[in-house]
Amino acid sequence: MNETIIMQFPSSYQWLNMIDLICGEVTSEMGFSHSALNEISISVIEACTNALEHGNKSVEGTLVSVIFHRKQDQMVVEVFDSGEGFDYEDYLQHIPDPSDIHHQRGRGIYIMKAMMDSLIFEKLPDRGMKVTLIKNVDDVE
Amino acid sequence: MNETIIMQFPSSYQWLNMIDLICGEVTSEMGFSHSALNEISISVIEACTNALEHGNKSVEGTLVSVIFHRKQDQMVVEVFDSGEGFDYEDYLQHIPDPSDIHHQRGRGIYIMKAMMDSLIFEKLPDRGMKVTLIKNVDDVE
Amino acid sequence: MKLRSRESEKTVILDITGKLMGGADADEFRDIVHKLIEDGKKNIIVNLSGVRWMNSTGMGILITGYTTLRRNKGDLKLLNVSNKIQSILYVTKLNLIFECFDDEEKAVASYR
Amino acid sequence: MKLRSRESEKTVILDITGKLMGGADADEFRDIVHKLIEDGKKNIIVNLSGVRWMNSTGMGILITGYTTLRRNKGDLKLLNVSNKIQSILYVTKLNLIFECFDDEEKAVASYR
Ligand SMILES: Nc1ncnc2c1ncn2[C@@H]1O[C@H](COP(=O)(O)OP(=O)(O)O)[C@@H](O)[C@H]1O
Ligand SMILES: Nc1ncnc2c1ncn2[C@@H]1O[C@H](COP(=O)(O)OP(=O)(O)O)[C@@H](O)[C@H]1O
Repeated sequence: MNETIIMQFPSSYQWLNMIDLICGEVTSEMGFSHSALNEISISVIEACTNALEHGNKSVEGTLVSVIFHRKQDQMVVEVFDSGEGFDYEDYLQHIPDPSDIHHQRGRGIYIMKAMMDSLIFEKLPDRGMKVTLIKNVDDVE
Repeated sequence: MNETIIMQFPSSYQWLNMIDLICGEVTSEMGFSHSALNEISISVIEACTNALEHGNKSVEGTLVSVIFHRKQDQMVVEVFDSGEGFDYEDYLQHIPDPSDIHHQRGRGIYIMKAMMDSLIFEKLPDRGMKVTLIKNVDDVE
Repeated sequence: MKLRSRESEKTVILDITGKLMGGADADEFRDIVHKLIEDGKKNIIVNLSGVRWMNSTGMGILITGYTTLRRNKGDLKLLNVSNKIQSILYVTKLNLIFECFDDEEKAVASYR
Repeated sequence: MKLRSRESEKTVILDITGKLMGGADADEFRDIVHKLIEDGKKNIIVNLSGVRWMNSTGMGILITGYTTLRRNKGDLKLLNVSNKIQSILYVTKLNLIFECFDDEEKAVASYR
């Protein structure tokens, strides 16, 4: 079954609520349980927050793209921005402790890693980042 | 302000609820009143129903695309399918009476025309239809 | 579409939740209406409190139920119609066809 | 984010509705916390019943409020945390930092 859903929106926080609604609808239509649904939605929101904020630097005219698809036993969500990317290999070695209250920021990637079964960062050939979030089907009810 | 939202989904009824949610979110973020919001959502759902059902004939692998944007004083929604189109010029001359209970179907275009300020059908150069739904800003609160 | 059927006095209340928009829903609803008529149950109330929105195809499903019941000396009335569904009823003038209620007791009483 | 402030006994309850996710929200929330501290009001309850979800940036806004208040011998406790927000608290272990309540009376009583 072809179950690809594609979404594109301007780099502004105001559209994150729409992303939350879409995640809820897509994941429940694809048969995920309620708790997996929450984790997917929270993680996709984190990825989109990073895409619009760090990637696109909230620049007018830039877009964030999100592709949802079900791949056999997995729910795969890809989030694209058009920014300059960052040194994720280094960052992933030094993810800060999320319970350290002396930092206001720096919990997004930790949360995504903890909630997803797989989190893949890629620099796109030309410009931009692609973040792939994968949730396995054993969380499906 | 760049406020273009793009959405693409497979030709299946199951995604219409998502379209309803997106319409609600996009139109309220773009500042439309609650009643305009309802009319836009109902009409976009009708256009998407036609796109997936009559246009794409619910064929697996086909997609419906929806583009929302605010154009000065107007909310513009474009709905695309990849079907063969139909003789809309003729149809628009003979829209059936929607209160005639002897017909189960045939109310979608009537409803869109009644609720939108402008409804434009176009056959795409290669294949497919584009339906443009426009709501004027004087309905904005 | 999810459909639950219950009876109150001489009427059958169909509680619909979820989507009513074509595809399998049309067949399912028609079959239920035919079954009810066979059983001599022709006073129907469709409770739409669990239906946030509907498309014109869903409306067509209700219309076919209505005409089938009327032909068999029954009726189909609507209960708890959302704003969006009400807008569709008004713009198509089908509000002149369907009796609508916000109160289940009053809907049931209307069949007495 | 929409924010309403009200008082109960010696505590201030901040009712937040809508989005808490960065941008202007961070400045607004920080300003309110500073104002409350200036006024000597340091027992804060943030009521999140009107917030369906939050991102880690929103969580960071609450953390900064918490640390600011603690430094000033106050506290910031959470009321009516949604499932999604609870998941974030658990996965980050911030549930060990924030006291959470489902019942406003109990939250207020905890400051007595
Ligand atoms: N799409 C992206 N493009 C560029 N940099 C990114 C992207 N995503 C994450 N980063 C970098 O990784 C850091 C950590 O991200 P995250 O854990 O989500 O925390 P936060 O966004 O609060 O800083 C960011 O501060 C940013 O420098
Ligand atoms: N996107 C489309 N592609 C092909 N045909 C269409 C399309 N939209 C509408 N039509 C034609 O117009 C007719 C009327 O549409 P409508 O008023 O929405 O009622 P209904 O969908 O219930 O038939 C349809 O039956 C179909 O033949």
